[in-house]
Amino acid sequence: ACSSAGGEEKNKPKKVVLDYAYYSPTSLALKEFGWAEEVFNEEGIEVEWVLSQGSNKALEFLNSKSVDFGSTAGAAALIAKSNGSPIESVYIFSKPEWTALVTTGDSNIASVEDLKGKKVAATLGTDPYIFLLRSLEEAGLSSKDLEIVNLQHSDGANALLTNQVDAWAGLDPHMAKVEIDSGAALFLRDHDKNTYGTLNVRSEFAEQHPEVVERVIEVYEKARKWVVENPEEAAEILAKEADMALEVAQKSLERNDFSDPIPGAKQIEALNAAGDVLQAENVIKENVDVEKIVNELIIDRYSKKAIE
Amino acid sequence: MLKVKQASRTFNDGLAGFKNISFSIQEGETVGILGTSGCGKSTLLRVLSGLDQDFEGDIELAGLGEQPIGMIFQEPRLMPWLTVKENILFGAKDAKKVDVQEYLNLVGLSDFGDHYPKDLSGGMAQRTAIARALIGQPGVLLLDEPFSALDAFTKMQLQDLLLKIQKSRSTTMIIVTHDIDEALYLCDRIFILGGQPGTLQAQMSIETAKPRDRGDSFLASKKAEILDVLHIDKEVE
Amino acid sequence: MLKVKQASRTFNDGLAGFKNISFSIQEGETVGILGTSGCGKSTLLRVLSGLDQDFEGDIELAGLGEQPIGMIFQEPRLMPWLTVKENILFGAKDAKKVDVQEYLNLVGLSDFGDHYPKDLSGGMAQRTAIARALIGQPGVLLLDEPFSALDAFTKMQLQDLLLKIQKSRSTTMIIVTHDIDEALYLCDRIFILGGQPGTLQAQMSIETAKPRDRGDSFLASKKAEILDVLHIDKEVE
Amino acid sequence: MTVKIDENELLEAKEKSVKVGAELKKVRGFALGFIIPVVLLVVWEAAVRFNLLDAYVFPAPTTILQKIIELAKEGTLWGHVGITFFRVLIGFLAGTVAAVVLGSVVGYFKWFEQLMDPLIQAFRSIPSLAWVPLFILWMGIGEASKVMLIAVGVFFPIYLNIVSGIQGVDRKLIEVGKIYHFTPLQTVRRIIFPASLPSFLVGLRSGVGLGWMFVVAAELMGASQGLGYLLVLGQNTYSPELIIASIILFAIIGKTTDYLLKSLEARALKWQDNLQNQL
Amino acid sequence: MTVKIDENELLEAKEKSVKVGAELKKVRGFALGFIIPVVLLVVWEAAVRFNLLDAYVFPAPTTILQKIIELAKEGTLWGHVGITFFRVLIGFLAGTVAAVVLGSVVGYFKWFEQLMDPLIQAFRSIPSLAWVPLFILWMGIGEASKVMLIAVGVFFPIYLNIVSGIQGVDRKLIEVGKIYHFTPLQTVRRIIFPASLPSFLVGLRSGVGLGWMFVVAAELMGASQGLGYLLVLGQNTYSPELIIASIILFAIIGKTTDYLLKSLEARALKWQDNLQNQL
Ligand SMILES: Nc1ncnc2c1ncn2[C@@H]1O[C@H](COP(=O)(O)OP(=O)(O)OP(=O)(O)O)[C@@H](O)[C@H]1O
Ligand SMILES: Nc1ncnc2c1ncn2[C@@H]1O[C@H](COP(=O)(O)OP(=O)(O)OP(=O)(O)O)[C@@H](O)[C@H]1O
Ligand SMILES: [Mg+2]
Ligand SMILES: [Mg+2]
Repeated sequence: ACSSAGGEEKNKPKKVVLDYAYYSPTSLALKEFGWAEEVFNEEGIEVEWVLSQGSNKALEFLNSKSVDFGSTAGAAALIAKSNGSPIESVYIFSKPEWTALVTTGDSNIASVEDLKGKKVAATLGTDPYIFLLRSLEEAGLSSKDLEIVNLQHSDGANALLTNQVDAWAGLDPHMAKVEIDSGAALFLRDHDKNTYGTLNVRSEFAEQHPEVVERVIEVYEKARKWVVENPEEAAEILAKEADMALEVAQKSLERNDFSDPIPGAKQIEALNAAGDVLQAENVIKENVDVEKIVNELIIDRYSKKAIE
Repeated sequence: MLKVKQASRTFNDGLAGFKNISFSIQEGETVGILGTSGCGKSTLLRVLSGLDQDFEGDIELAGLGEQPIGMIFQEPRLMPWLTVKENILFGAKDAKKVDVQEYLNLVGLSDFGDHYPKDLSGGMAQRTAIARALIGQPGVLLLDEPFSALDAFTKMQLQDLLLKIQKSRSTTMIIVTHDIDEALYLCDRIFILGGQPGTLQAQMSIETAKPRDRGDSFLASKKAEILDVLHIDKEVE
Repeated sequence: MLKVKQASRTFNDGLAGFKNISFSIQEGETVGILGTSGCGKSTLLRVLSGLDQDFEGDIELAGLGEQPIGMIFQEPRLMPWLTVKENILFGAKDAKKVDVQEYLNLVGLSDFGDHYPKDLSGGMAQRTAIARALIGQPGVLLLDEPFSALDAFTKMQLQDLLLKIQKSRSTTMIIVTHDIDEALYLCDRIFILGGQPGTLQAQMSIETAKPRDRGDSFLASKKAEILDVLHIDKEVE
Repeated sequence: MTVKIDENELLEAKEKSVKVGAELKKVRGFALGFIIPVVLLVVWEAAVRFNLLDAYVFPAPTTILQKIIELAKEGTLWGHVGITFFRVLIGFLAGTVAAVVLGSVVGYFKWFEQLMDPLIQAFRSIPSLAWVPLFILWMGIGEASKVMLIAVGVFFPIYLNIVSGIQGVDRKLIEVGKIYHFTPLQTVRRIIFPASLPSFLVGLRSGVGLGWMFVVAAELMGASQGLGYLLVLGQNTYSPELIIASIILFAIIGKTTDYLLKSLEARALKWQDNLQNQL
Repeated sequence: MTVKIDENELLEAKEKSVKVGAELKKVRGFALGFIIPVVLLVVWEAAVRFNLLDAYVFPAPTTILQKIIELAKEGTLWGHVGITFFRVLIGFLAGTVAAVVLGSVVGYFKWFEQLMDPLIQAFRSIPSLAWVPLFILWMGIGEASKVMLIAVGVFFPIYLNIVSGIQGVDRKLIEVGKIYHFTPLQTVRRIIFPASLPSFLVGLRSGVGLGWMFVVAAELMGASQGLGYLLVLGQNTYSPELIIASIILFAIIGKTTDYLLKSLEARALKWQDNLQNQL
């Protein structure tokens, strides 16, 4: 996938591999309209699209050089980076509120404090998990005060609906779907404790082809603007691509804030906070300097150059 | 005690097997069946034993008591995962009550009780199968070429063993054999099958008292007679 | 052409098998091996054929040319997944060149070429195995009780077939058999094995020209002789 | 069994009735197989209709059927089924070839077994999901890695059955080959392979089942089409009818491939002297 | 083969050397099995050391060993291995019992085969991951659902091998039982079961392999300990050494269980007349 052509036109790859993901509506729009192809084909660069089913897949693809750009949650990129993955977050495709704490409609759980001693489903290492831990921390609790059941996102939703757990650290679009179909209640929401959706590039690729990175950001910008202006159509694209109900697509799209695409201080802050929690839970190793990693991860120069 | 009326069992659209066979056998009688290879002797025994139910005609087996039919197949059919001893005990109703060693001795396998079938010679496997059939003390014993793989003397010993058993238990026996001398030495009546599908070609009674003398001239004349019947049959075919 | 010197092959710590056997066989000679059940006849054939390499002593097989050894095992050993025809062709070096039907006719299975082994009678399976061994036209033919499952007349026909083949191809043959008449009818020399492990007890030459008369009085006297040797052996044992 | 009528007539009558009977038996046997699935479906539908099952976790069969029909109408269904079928097919072929080659050698040569078998057995218990990252790494996310992963799944049961089949071949038959101075290759082709065919065919059937199982893991590797993709998509977008629709498609297609292999088995083993091959 | 010395001496000498030789052969056979894994490990280590492989995706064996030792020192390793082993064991037993019962009945009664087999075969190709939501639904997230899921995985290969084993039993042997008026149960126990033992044992070995595979899916159902959990944790936290450590543990333990079954196989089948059981 990472092919650098020689000759006079050095630093020009033959092909750029982008990923698209149902959690990144921008990427769907971009793929739908073929703007990336327009730009790159002109320069004789091929564009290839690969579907990422989740942050972990996107990171695997990045690690194995199967893609050049991968969409992940910020925290996922941070964990991977702390384990040595050579990646950089160069663009924020959205500030989503994709996670919250969910319980059934008839439950008497109304706040984080009520969770004490209860069973809560979450997927270890993911944004909902971090969200849960940070919410607990804020309420003066820790993971030891309740039982965290490690379930995949969809299984967590199932477990909640069949009353096998009392609450669930949910993720969209499952959350939106559960909300609409079975009246589940989001009892704790906090937009700022989500760790952003970041577009990551392999460091090696960025180093060799900085101008390609900028170009990609440019087309992403175009798509982002289109999504901001056409939320209805964006929801339709999402519903069609991901084969979900339009309502669900609309609902999860509503919870995305597409306003601020340049990575920077906000992300650094959010990731540092997430990193601390993760380190406390031993997901990130003790000997890792979170702050340093975060600073190496969040790279704003490409976005700044491309957008401003 | 055994009545067979117009029994037929054919394969291949009536080209093989046997056809239209009727006879009846008294309790304690020993009957020999002779016939060319492939004329349906084994098939007949399978039908009589109840293994093959797809025949036509009528078979009556009366007053068999609790003792089942015993059968010695044309192949030894030993269970490869059992030792000789265990294979013999396979035929016993109550494995604890019987003395296997006795039967091992009877068939001359005293030292081979713990061998697996794969380590036996052809004749030893056949003798194991014989012991397995005898240990069940069946009321009717069907034997399909039981001594074909044995040398002359072992054969004679086992023939005498059969006579002894027949006498003491008054077992009804049907013996398929290719050895005319054997049939003459053991049997009260001899059936000769022939043709394909096989039919009953001839029947003769041997009324000499048992045990018989193997050199008996009456038996020798009978042998010539049988050879004649078989020969004609063969020629015709 | 075949020289065996002090060959031994024993199992069970020397309790079974055969021991210290020496003989030599000329090209085109027919040798019969007689002996009690379990005295090591089949084992001897296995050693001669090269299937069993774990023997002691020395065996020389000279001038065998391109024709391999042929063997008829004590059991038919047919491939259950091949039809009779295919089984017979299994032994042919070039399946296209030979006429299977001819061999089917020779062993009297003309109509059974397309049957699977499971649908054959015991004697028919044995005849298939015989045809398989003959079709390869081997220079040396080892036969382990080849006609044990056949009726008197089929047996005689096949014996005559062997004689014919032996004459036309001057095949060297070693025949293990329990039928003394058969050995006398077919063989130039007869070895008698006995004991456990088996040793060579006696050897006799039959110089009467072939084809012989089955009723020959000289052969009858030889038979009595052989029975004597076997009997003594049995008694001693 | 007591029959007193004219025999020729009887024979004819019997023959006819045998043929008709065989047809009838086949149909009846086939129909028998539908009883339980149909009963299950009805019970399930009823349970959902009477609210004994929550439709949002376990939609009714009719809902799922609608979903499948919808997919079919959109035209995407054939794409999903086709690509998955294709991947399984190629993976199955690759895995089978590898298993036959390795299995024969391992089964035949003791020293090779001692050399290779421990390693192969160790690999056998590595779960499909665990292979995913490794395969992505080694072969990227193209079709090659997907097909290879399926081949890995298919490989093991076939290999195991071949080795055991070969080692269980009756020495008596192998000796016949030795008499004819067969080369090892001839022995394998003409004796060992057909003799271990029953075992091999079970291996094939086991293998194709595993192929269908591994397809999900395979389609985690950047697929955007296929049944495994549908399943994962259903899980990721929390769409139970999609999940169950894909499960049912798996079941139906898996059953179909198994049926094909089973027919092959019945045909290839008609020489077996077992109770079912009686005339 | 030409021997001219005193025979008794020879026999004695031979016997001794046979015994020593057998021991030696066993050890050598064992050692042979280590060659390839060791070579692979060395190559891998070297590749990482010389930067031919990226350590962040494929850590060196020594790093992984460290990780395992670290887990062992923390004391959590035994917990993970133990609980997984336990789950596989129970699931294996449950699956085996179910497969033996169903397989015997299906193999023996034609009508039951026609009734049940199509459904069972259809279930066989449903991937482990697809079962997860259903099992959570049916049995919750306790140990029961995990063990049952493993049992499902174990069931199919054993079932398949039993059915085929039973259907392949030589009619000749079954007829011997008929002569003695065996009940179906006696026939199964005394003839069919031992005759299909080779096939059954392969099924067991296949089954235990699948048990190890299904454990990952099983431990997706709310486990907080176990090798599958470690694997998934490693994937969720992007920790390659954890992933590979768990893969290696899977391989080692899987190989060990297989070794046990294989020894059982060798012992149970010493009656088989194959090339390896020659004296
Ligand atoms: N593989 C083996 N392992 C152990 N013992 C064996 C093996 N093969 C043969 N034997 C023993 O060697 C002896 C001779 O066997 P062999 O088959 O040669 O007898 P045979 O003379 O052919 O007898 P038969 O006339 O009954 O066929 C028997 O006691 C048998 O138990
Ligand atoms: N299951 C079967 N299917 C088809 N044909 C069969 C079957 N069993 C036997 N036959 C045929 O029936 C005929 C008689 O077989 P059977 O075994 O009764 O012969 P036999 O008289 O015992 O011969 P032999 O003396 O050779 O043992 C043979 O031609 C055989 O091919
Ligand atoms: Mg017969
Ligand atoms: Mg023998």
